[in-house]
Amino acid sequence: MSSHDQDPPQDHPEDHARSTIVGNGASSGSTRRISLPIVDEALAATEAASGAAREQRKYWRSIAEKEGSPKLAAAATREFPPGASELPPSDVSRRSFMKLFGGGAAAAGLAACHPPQEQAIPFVRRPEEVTPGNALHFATAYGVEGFGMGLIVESHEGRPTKIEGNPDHHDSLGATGRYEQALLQGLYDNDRAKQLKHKDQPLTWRSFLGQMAVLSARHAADGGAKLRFLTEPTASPLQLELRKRILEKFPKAKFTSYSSIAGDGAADGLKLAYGKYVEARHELTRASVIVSLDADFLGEGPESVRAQRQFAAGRQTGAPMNRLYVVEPALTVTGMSADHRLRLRAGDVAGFALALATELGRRPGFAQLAGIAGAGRGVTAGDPKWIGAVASDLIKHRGQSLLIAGRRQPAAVHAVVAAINAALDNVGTTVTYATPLLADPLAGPKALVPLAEEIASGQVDTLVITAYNPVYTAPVDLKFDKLLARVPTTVYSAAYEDETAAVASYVIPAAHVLESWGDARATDGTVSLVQPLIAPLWAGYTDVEILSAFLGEGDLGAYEVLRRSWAAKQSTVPGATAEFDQVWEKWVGDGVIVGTETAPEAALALDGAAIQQGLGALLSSAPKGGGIEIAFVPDYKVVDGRFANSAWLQELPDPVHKITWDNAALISPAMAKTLGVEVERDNDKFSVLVIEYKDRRVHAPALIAPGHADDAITLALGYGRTGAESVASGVGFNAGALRGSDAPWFDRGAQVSLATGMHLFGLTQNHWSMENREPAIATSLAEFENAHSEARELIEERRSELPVIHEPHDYSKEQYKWGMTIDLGKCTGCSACVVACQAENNIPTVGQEQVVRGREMQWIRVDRYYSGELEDPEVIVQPLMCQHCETAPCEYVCPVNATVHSDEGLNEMVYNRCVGTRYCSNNCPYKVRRFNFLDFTSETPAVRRLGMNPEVTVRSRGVMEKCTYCVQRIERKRIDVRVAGRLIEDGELKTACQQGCPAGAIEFGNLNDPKSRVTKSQADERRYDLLHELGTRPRTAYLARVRNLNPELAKG
Amino acid sequence: MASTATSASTTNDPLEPIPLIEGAQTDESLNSSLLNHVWRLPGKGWWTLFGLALAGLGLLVVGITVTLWKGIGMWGNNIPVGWAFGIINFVWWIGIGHAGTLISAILLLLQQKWRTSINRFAEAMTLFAVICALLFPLIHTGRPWFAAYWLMPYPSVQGIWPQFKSPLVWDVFAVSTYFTISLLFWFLGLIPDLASLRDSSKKPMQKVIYGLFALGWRGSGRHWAEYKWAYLLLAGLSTPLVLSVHTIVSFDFAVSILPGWHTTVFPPYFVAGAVFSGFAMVVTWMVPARQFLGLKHVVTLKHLENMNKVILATGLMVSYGYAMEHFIAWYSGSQYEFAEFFEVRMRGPMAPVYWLMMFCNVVVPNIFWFKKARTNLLIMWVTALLVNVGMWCERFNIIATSLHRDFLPSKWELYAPTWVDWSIYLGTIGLFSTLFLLFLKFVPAVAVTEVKELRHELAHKAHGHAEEAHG
Amino acid sequence: MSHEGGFEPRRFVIGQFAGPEAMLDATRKMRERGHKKLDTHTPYPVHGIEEALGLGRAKIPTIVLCGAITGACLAYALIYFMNVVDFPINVANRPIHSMPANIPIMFELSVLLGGTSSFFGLMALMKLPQPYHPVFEAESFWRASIDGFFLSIEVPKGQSPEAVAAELKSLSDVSIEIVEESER
Amino acid sequence: MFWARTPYARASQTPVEQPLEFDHRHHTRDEGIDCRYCHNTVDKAPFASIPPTQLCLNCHSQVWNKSPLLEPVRQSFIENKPLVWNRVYKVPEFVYFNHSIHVGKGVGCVTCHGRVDQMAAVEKQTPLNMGWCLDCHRHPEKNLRPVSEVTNMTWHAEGDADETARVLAEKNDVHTRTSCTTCHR
Repeated sequence: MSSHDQDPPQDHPEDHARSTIVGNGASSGSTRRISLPIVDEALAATEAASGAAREQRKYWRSIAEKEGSPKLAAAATREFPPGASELPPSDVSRRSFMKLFGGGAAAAGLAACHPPQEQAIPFVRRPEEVTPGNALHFATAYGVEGFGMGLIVESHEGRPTKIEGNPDHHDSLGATGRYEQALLQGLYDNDRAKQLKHKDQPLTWRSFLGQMAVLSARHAADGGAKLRFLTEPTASPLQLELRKRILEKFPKAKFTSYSSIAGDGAADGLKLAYGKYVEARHELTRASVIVSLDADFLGEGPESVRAQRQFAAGRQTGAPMNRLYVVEPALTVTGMSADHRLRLRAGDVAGFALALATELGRRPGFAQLAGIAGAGRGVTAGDPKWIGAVASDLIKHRGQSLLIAGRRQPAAVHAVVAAINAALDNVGTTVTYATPLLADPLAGPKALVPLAEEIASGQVDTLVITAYNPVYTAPVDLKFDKLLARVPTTVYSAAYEDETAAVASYVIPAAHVLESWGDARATDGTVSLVQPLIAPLWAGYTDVEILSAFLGEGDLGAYEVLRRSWAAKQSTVPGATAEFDQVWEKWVGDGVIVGTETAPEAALALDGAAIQQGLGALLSSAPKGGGIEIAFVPDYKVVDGRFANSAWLQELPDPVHKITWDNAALISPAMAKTLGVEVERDNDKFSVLVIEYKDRRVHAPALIAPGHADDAITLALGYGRTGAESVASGVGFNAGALRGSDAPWFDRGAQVSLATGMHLFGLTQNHWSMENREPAIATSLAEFENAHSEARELIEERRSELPVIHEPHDYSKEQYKWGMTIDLGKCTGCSACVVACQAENNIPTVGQEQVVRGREMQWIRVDRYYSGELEDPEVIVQPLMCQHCETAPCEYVCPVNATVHSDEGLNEMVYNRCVGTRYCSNNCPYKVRRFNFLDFTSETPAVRRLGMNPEVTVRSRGVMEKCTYCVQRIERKRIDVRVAGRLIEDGELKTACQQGCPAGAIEFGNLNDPKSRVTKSQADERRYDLLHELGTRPRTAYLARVRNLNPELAKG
Repeated sequence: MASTATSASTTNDPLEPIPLIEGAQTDESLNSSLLNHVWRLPGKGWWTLFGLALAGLGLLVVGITVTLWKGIGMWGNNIPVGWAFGIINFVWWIGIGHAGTLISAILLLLQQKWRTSINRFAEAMTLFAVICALLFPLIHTGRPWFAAYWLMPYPSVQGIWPQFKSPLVWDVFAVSTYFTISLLFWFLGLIPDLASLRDSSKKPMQKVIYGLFALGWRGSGRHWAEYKWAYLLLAGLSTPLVLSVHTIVSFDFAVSILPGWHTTVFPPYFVAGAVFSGFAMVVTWMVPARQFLGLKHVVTLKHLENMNKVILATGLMVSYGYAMEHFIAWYSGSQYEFAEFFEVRMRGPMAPVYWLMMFCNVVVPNIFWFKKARTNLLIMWVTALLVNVGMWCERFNIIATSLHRDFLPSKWELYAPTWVDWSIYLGTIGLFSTLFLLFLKFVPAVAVTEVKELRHELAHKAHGHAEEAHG
Repeated sequence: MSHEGGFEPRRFVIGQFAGPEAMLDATRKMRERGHKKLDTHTPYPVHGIEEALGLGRAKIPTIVLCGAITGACLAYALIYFMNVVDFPINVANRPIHSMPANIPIMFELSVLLGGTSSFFGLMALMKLPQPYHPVFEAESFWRASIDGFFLSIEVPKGQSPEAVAAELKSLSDVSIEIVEESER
Repeated sequence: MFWARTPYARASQTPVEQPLEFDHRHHTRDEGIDCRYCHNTVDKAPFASIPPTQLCLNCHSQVWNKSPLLEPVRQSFIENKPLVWNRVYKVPEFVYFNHSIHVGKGVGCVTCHGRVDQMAAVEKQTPLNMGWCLDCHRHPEKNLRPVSEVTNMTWHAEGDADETARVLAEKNDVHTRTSCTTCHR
């Protein structure tokens, strides 16, 4: 026994976390990035790890030993990727690396009572900015739909470990969405395309450039008549510049922007309204009445993060609150935040828009709308009372109201909405229009049609694809895989060996954004420079490098190309007068180039007449007829499939329906009844549907979605992948198989029938109702303002002092008393916090089977409750993590002191002391503790380990874990300020969830500081404690959600 | 020279309607008949049973290996249901164990003559049940290799100690004490019998082995004088011990704040339940055993009937416990308590277990109001079996059902045991049977010495009566 | 029977009786006749043996009592030292020193020490385990654990066993054996 | 529990062979080089850092630049291959020790590392087990010194040791921290 006293090495939880790192600071060329040969080893290790793992006694041997195994070392040397240093694969532990001077330790061999001799490996040349153990932060940018969101990336010894938003960035304001948080997984992904190939033969970059040179020479002959480029929609100045230069060189060549989730309705609609293409920009801060027509502006899109912050700003009682009306078929993040929600099929939204226009048209001063509405030829939908109420509310807030139409909606709707916004004098205040920043205003599925036709008619010899995976995302009727086969040369920039890579002739491993140089624009035009945090793990190349290959500059490298182009553009940037090198350093450092934003168009005249005549045509072409409607949505987690290989996102419960590792056919309860959908296993298991539409059919498991429009099915894109992505493949079904280019977003006439068999979902929450327990309090403003209302009394009751047996511990003498507040009024349930927490705290993913068993590990659970009738429920979301109770029920039942209280009142969880009785979890009334039922960590590929947070222990099998209020951040900050000899100031210490939260719904800080934000927010009149009656005295408090109901529509 | 004491047929004793010892027995006849099953080579029956038991034991080994190898995740447990089969079986076995101590100790203190023929049997059962129970707290933890000693208060270099406010630490002390004391008690009672085994064994090898265990016992009067005291005191200590052990086990639940756990009635009601299931287990084993081991003349219907009476009594106590739980759940006015008992248990996904429990523990035992049932081997055996099932369901209800739906509906999950859960459960039954069969093979299943003593007393009494009769 | 060395074999006179009553009777008488080192050997405790052998009060109860008290105190001391003196930790805002939480363990430890002391105390008093004892030399002694009732008298030095045997014989009709401790 | 307390089990008090004959005695005592010249992140980072090869050559490109003893160093620099040292001090993976705060609050190098200036080959001087850490975390005063003296191997409090300790604790604003998360996260 005695030998165990000192925790024999093989039993350290962390052993599973070990990843190999050796710094030898060979700074590569002109850049600041540090290429760590160790990284290559990690990669090498990963290759072999799978093999080596088998022979390991996984349940107690460590990955470090795994990587130390000679077999592996051999493998490593063999598998060495190009450009790796000659450093012999020495195996090093992540943490000890830190411990010793940017060196590392190799746990040699087996558990002896005598500790093994370990190595310490220092740098040869340590880059001056690197202080081993202290993180560095670099600015960069990334975006899904052509715009870039400013990011700040935390890096430990050259390895990006955490992503935050850039506070100076227009679209981020310091927060991030789900995808940005998950970028790390995309970077350290062992499935990434690693080898440049031509027809499956490995190829060097140099010879690729050679062949491209030959190719472009041939194309130059006929001005590139048969040269085509298929790119992502982009606003990147550099990309646009390259485009311009390529078109100068190949005048007849064509560029097509394409993203399967881009909607063309807005562009066309606004063109109709204003006679030219413009981009709408929304300012929610100024909007006191917002009407969303099938627009999920809080849940998705480049503006969503900022939109949430601005929307949340208007949800504070005691100040004028904004009011949100949402018209949509299926519940969305926006829909959940609505004060009033009207469920309509996507196809009926047009009818609603016209009905609203008509209604407004009847009111004095809105005659111009009457005309437009008239063109609607009586197409109408929606409850007149509702519409009437909305109309009057809009008029009441003329000039500070806002209508937003969704990406899915056709031009007609956007045109009408533009007209209404104009009529309401919203243009210039809540909505502005600017000349498009995107290269092509039209980039939706329809944009692919002309290209397809050209290919079909053999007019394309070379197709360069930098767009994401068109073979998978393209509308099925185009049969894009067959088409590509017809093109003699296809060059594909592949993040993964996906469906498109399978048919492309040249497959070029794409550099990850964190490995790339480039630039991007925010939605207001502000430019951010994209800088790499790490040398490409596997030789990866950026779009810039591929495009410049056609300008004969492929060997220049993205860095050089970018720098040159900005050196040239320096003069265009106001205020950037200094020496270019300084300016450049500043731009790169800040992450934004101030002064590059573009002004909205002044003096735009709405052309009502044009709309009137355009409308008729548009509506006649709009989908009609009966039958069931199928509508497609970009998935909240994998978007169009590009994030499908991120286990974090796959396992993230869908913000609305709490699905993990799946997509579903969402249908209304009524429709489920008529179809005879069966539900088993306590709401986990649903019947499978056969959906037939035109000549296409898919099997899709049904999921009953309260608040869904009847006779309509909503299908999320991005699943049912067949590429060589180990995480993504086999998850869900491919809704795209129903999607045609004629109606890419929704259409009627689908046939739905029950298939045999049931489908088991990995739902993290299968109870919809609060069972009259009201853990999440929602009330109306009217109710709230009446001090004697039921809701108000409930809140009072839940914040009252409770009788105590013995005096509560006195924390007032401590320097800090940590506490948190979560504002349910602001929280939209977008779930960015969950991923942020997962990234910060090295939380493992467990896979669908384990989620079904109820063993998901995310520390934050965003609970979603329905109330009212199922057909049209009110929704409330409630993020729930450890409440850090002062009289924590979990603590007194732990037999080994593994969870106890800190002097500052944190509920501490000591992993290395935990023996895993799970008693604490049983006794936790909030059920926020998570248990490592199996070994969820040691199988993590070594390359993935590079991205783990060195400040947080990786938990081993059989250990309990839970939210710690990011204690690692507290302790590091404490040390820093104490060395500096001061106190932690309010706001300089943020938890991961707080920092990531777009809405700013989470406050964290020192309750002993009367001026701190958290103290103030806990004094808010909406504040209450969860399960307060149990006397747990939680440190986390909630602010009740107050709905700003329209009196005309308020029920009862 | 055999003892010439008069035959001890006690049928004419008005106080003993059914004899405690049947037929005319002498010390020697008792000796030979009661030790006979030790000397006799095991028959087909024993071997088949033993084979089955070993198979069960195999399951246990497999189950435990898998658990240690892959982790506790191989069980059905999840969050919220952190405890399930592991603790259910732990409580179930401990409960079963209690009857043994009760019979041997409490009945001894109460000077119940009918105890003598079954106490050895019952004590053995206690011992083996506790062994089975002891397995679970250890293997159900996430890191048994630490749990094995971190719960012990020893001066580690980490300078940290167990947390003595946790009922789990109390458990460690309670259960280990219980095991130690039961073992000593059992062995102390065995010593004289081991001596007689030593002395009546034919083969030298057996002589040596039994001789070693007999510790050189020579029935010395001076020894008997102290021995009787020691035995009585151990009994005296075991009695509160057995009560405390299940009380403490019940604290595991009562001390928590979970609806369905946080209940003050638990200690007495757990003890009653323990005796209830324990006696049922004794009957389950005794009925076949007396058949096969030829113990009919010492384990008579009277013994069985008495046990059935205890089952009836404790059954009623348990029913009262249920009643109180439900009453308080309603009376407390706590919506969580109310929901737990009247919605989750009665109508939730696990309701069948609840109703099975109610049937087995509340309805079934009442059959023992009828003497016919109390004295009919088949009926009592089936009843006993049902009670065992029912008590297992009770633990399932308390533990798994309470956990799977507690305060916040958002984290309500189903629970379903896996094959590992089952194999470990059946495995412990295998372990229990193995030990039991070995016990039946190598150790006198009945306390020979005490039966002789009893015979002597009865004979005396009979003698006395006879004299009176002759005037 | 010559014995080299200092080994002085103990000699016993062992009488086997038909039943416990006779044995008790003889024992009483022999003691009255001044025989000191008497002992009886019976398959089960015979009522009245203490009185017959003139034994005092049993010592076990005292031992057990001490054991039990030690247990309780030890438990309390342990817990107090570990959770209050050596490493006091704020556990769920409960008082560092809370008596009620100690009671279960105090009880268990007192039972444990009480129980063990009764067993091992007994062993000590009986001087067991002791595989060999001269009385085992007796031909029929094996019956002692089955159905034989014996009285053994250790013959003091200088006295002749035969005399003692005769004396015993004179009391009641018994089969008598004289055994001598064998040198081993 | 007794075994774990033996020096052997803790691998302490046994000089650790190094690939390169680096003698702390020579560098610190004879040359009088301050610890922080080589271990130069000790006061601003969790890790004191083993000097990069480059740093050795700051001097050894001038002095002893032909010495065969230093061949490995030059090799390392030329081939860009790190020198591989044998570790002497290591706390378990789940312990987050931070040099900067300890140095910053006036805990001397010698307190944990012993008289390195007297060691030919460095050896582990202290048990580095939790009990040992706790001793100091409960009563830090007795191990304090003026921050200016942290690298001083021979510093001793003048006059009343307890008084100096108290004053230093006051001056350096030293807290006793025994909350688990101080070291375990």
